[in-house]
Amino acid sequence: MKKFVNDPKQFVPEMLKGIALANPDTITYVPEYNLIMRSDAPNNDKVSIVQGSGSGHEPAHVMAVGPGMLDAACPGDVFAAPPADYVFETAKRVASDKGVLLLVNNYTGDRMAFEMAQELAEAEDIKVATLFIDDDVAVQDSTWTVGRRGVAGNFFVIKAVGAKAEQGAELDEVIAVGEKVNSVTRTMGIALTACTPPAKGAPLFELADDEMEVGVGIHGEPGRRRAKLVSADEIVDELLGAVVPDLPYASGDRVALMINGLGGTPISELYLLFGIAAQKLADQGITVAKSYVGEYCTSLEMAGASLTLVRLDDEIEALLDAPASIVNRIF
Amino acid sequence: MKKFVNDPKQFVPEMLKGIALANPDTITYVPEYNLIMRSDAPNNDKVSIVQGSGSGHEPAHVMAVGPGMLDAACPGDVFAAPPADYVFETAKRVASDKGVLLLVNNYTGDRMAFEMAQELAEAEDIKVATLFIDDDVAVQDSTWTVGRRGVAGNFFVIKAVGAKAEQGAELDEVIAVGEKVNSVTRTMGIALTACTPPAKGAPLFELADDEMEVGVGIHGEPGRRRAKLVSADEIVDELLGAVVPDLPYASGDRVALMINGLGGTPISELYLLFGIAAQKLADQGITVAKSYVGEYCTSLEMAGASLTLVRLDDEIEALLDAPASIVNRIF
Amino acid sequence: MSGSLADVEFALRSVTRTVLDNEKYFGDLDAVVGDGDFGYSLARGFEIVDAQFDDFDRTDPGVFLTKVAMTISGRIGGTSGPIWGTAMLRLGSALKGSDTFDAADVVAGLRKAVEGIQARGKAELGDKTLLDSLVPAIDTLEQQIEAGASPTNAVAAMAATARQAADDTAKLQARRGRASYTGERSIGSVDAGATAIAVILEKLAQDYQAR
Amino acid sequence: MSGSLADVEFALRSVTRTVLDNEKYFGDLDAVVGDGDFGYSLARGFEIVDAQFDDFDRTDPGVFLTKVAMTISGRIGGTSGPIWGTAMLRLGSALKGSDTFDAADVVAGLRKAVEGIQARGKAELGDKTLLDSLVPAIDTLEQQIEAGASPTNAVAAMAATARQAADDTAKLQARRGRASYTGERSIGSVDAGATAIAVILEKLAQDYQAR
Ligand SMILES: Nc1ncnc2c1ncn2[C@@H]1O[C@H](COP(=O)(O)OP(=O)(O)O)[C@@H](O)[C@H]1O
Ligand SMILES: Nc1ncnc2c1ncn2[C@@H]1O[C@H](COP(=O)(O)OP(=O)(O)O)[C@@H](O)[C@H]1O
Ligand SMILES: [Mg+2]
Ligand SMILES: [Mg+2]
Ligand SMILES: [Mg+2]
Ligand SMILES: [Mg+2]
Repeated sequence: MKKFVNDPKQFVPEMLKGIALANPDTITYVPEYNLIMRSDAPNNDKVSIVQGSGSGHEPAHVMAVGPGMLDAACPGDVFAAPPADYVFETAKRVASDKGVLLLVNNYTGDRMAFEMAQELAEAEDIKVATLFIDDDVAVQDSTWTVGRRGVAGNFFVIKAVGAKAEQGAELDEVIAVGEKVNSVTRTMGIALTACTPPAKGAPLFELADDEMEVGVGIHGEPGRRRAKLVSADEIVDELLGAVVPDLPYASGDRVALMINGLGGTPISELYLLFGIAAQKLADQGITVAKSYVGEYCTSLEMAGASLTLVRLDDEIEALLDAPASIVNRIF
Repeated sequence: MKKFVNDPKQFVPEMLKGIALANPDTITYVPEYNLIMRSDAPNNDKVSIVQGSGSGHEPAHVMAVGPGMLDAACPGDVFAAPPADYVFETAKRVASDKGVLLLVNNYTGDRMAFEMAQELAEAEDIKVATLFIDDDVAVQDSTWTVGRRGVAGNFFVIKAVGAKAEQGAELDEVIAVGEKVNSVTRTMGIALTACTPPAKGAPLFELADDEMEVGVGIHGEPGRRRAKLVSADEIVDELLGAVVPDLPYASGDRVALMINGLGGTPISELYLLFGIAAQKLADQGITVAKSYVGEYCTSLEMAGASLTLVRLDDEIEALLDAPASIVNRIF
Repeated sequence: MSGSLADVEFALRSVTRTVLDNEKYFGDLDAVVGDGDFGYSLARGFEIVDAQFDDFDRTDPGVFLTKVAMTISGRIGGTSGPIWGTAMLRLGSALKGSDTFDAADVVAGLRKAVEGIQARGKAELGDKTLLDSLVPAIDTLEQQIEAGASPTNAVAAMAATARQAADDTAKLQARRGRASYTGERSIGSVDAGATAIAVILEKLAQDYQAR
Repeated sequence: MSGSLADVEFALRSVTRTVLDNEKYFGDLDAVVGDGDFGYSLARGFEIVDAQFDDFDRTDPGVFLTKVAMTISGRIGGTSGPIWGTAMLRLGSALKGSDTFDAADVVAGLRKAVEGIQARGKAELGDKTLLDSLVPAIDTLEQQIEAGASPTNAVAAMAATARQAADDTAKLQARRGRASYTGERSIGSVDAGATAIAVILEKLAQDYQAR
């Protein structure tokens, strides 16, 4: 296992400690609950925004804490939803008069933990609501599953509800904006290599040297199909071919385009993919008005990328443009 | 080769096109010279800052273009210094009345290209100076080599000279600040895997499953020694053990600490390393006053990290704090 | 035949040990079409049960189980925390209020546990979850008890049913949990949760035998 | 014996072909202790020389070489662009101003090229660079010419010297270029640039033979 790690069981806590030490003035870390929160939260004039999920998707979601984004995040272990207690405690600590919005990527474990936490919070008269994010078009037959998965598109939901909350909006307004963004956001990913959870110490699946996994999940779940590795042009065709017709996005639309790295792919390749995708969208009459290239929601050190489109309107665009800053910063 | 790529020879141009399409309002791309520049450069009230180097280190340096940072960058092919002509053309296009500062990581090919370019530029009466960056402590015997290499520490030199230039300082003042920052900056890196240049299609070296390369270069150059992979704690000891005594950094110092990913290591592991290093520095009485965690100067998809320290004084700290924004952004 | 706190402690020690001993195996089972964390998640929770074993409130067998259940849902993440926590909570609630219980109480408690799992996870029989070995195993337990079998024999029969049922999950397509995203590709490998139930019951049967 | 533009064209075609045919081999040599881009860098430059071969200014052999040199330093990056570009520029300058040249002019031009390489790269003989095969090869050329050898034989002898000298670089520790960072680990493998000179001269000798 080629990782920087001490005891794999301490992987998440040691990462969280690093986040706290890198942001001593703005971030509070509560080890008992894997809790990272804005030191100035809660603000009673503002809905508090919380997201928890499994770890291993960094910068999502612990590093998305900051003004205009999340008030707190409480990750579980690698690829495991947080225990309900963590979520409840987090909601309690950032509970504001305006309420708490829990953002949940749509997976069985996460749904259950957040539902339990919501019940516990309501029992203590905390005003709380839950919003599910499910942007992954790779899951085709959702009759039998828990439905589509939440993946990189959650960044846009966080950004929009975070901005709306900063404006002092009420809980139901914040929820409405989040649901709207989720409803116009679609993602599809592709893996070139598997990933290795530290506690497992071995890759979750094997891909031959000339293979890729199309529609991969961010927990190493197999995707729609395994295929021969093809050129970047063809890969972009495959991703756009799944994402564009799904909403559908159509000629005349203004969109945000995100090329998200899955953890092991260098940013040079992500910009290369972005250039190809932006060009192909322009050829279809779709205008890329906002661009996002980098790592937003990863799967440990998996080599791969996902492509997300968000159909913009003036409201969404203004929310995406609003100032924000997070733990994960350049300067 | 597990990469998103079309024709490997077009890897760099296609990446640059992606950068241009993602930043249409602020960036100008000149394909003939692999040139990425601020669309509003040159500004005659400001020294222009240029860096060129081999590609494959992204976000360095093409993605470090923007206000308060570089005015332009002209990369060569992957791991190859740009041809002198590219550098000359770039200097010409951003030439301002206050002059042009060429930043060069200290490698044979880069030195030669920039020296030739400086001669060409001076022949056309462009006011130009060159500053070498050489922060890599891994190179121990520099009597016989071209000297120490420039690696992730170049971020701090760019940031400082970029801020100084924005203040309207003269060329010699900007150079003085750059030299000062370089003189108090030290880096050491460690690789867990090799990297594969797209045009080569195979890894530059092989590391066994339980091996690491200590003091690795960012072009796959072997480091000080190959060793058994050890725990994150021990790795941080190794890196600090090389970096701290070199300047030396001493109890009472205020420093900037950077944990830089080499391309294939997820940010979770980088924060884990940061937490350990910050703690160990505190134990030595060294205060981490500014923190940087993420990818700043990579080696394609190499799994690995480098640790950089900068000894701060009020001037350097203010320059690092000055506003800046670059191509490679989150929002 | 009637049971007491000592019986619950005996059973829980056995289960705890099995979960801790099989961390890697359970994880590997989950990695085939899931995300490989099942063994790890369970072990992190039962590790704490193990460490705090002597400290749980022992007012009666039901209270004891309830406290253990709260530790489990407080510490185990993923799908398994809510599922296993809820199951043990329901079983504990069913046994609460008396120092002893009989075999029929256990069957009724386990039925409540199954209801709890279904309330939380919305899974039906045949969706390829731990229910597919747990429910037939409870059926067998009930039949054995009605037929007057000894606890030792009843648990052995229960384990045999669970094993068979767990193996049979290989034929099913996953419709719940992380594995369901793989659609038809989930066919051909057994469900991790269902197999864990079989392994746990087999060890429990052995331990009863040796008691 | 005297040379003309046709001779320079002939030699340059041979060199160009060799560089393009050996892109991978040269890169692999550089990957041992360098960064593996040597073959790629050279090939990207000579590819353009090849494509524009008929378009270079042919005022005289020296002008022709000068123009080729500018293309090379304009397109080849890394260490090799400045090194090879400067070398060809100096050789071109030495031959400029006359339609013909003799063997002594070539030797003098190559000495100037070596000076240019040293001015740019600050390498000494023994630093494990292409100088370590180029300089002895030029010495041999000079001796052969003084001894009255035919051009074909002189180039063949030159190639043999370059090969021997290139192989001998395996014993040296790199002190310039990317390979120098590896210190003692560079001992045991030949220098990429020095070997490229040998390969180029061997092919040139063959081509002369077949001319
Ligand atoms: N909705 C559900 N109801 C009951 N059990 C379930 C459900 N979904 C999954 N499981 C069980 O949980 C096991 C996986 O647990 P775990 O690995 O902790 O979950 P996750 O999918 O969150 O990683 C599966 O093998 C299955 O037996
Ligand atoms: N300072 C120098 N002077 C002359 N030749 C050099 C020098 N440094 C390196 N070389 C030659 O260049 C070759 C490597 O070229 P190349 O791969 O283009 O350089 P880089 O190290 O920039 O990747 C070496 O094998 C060596 O022969
Ligand atoms: Mg999981
Ligand atoms: Mg190179
Ligand atoms: Mg799992
Ligand atoms: Mg090289």
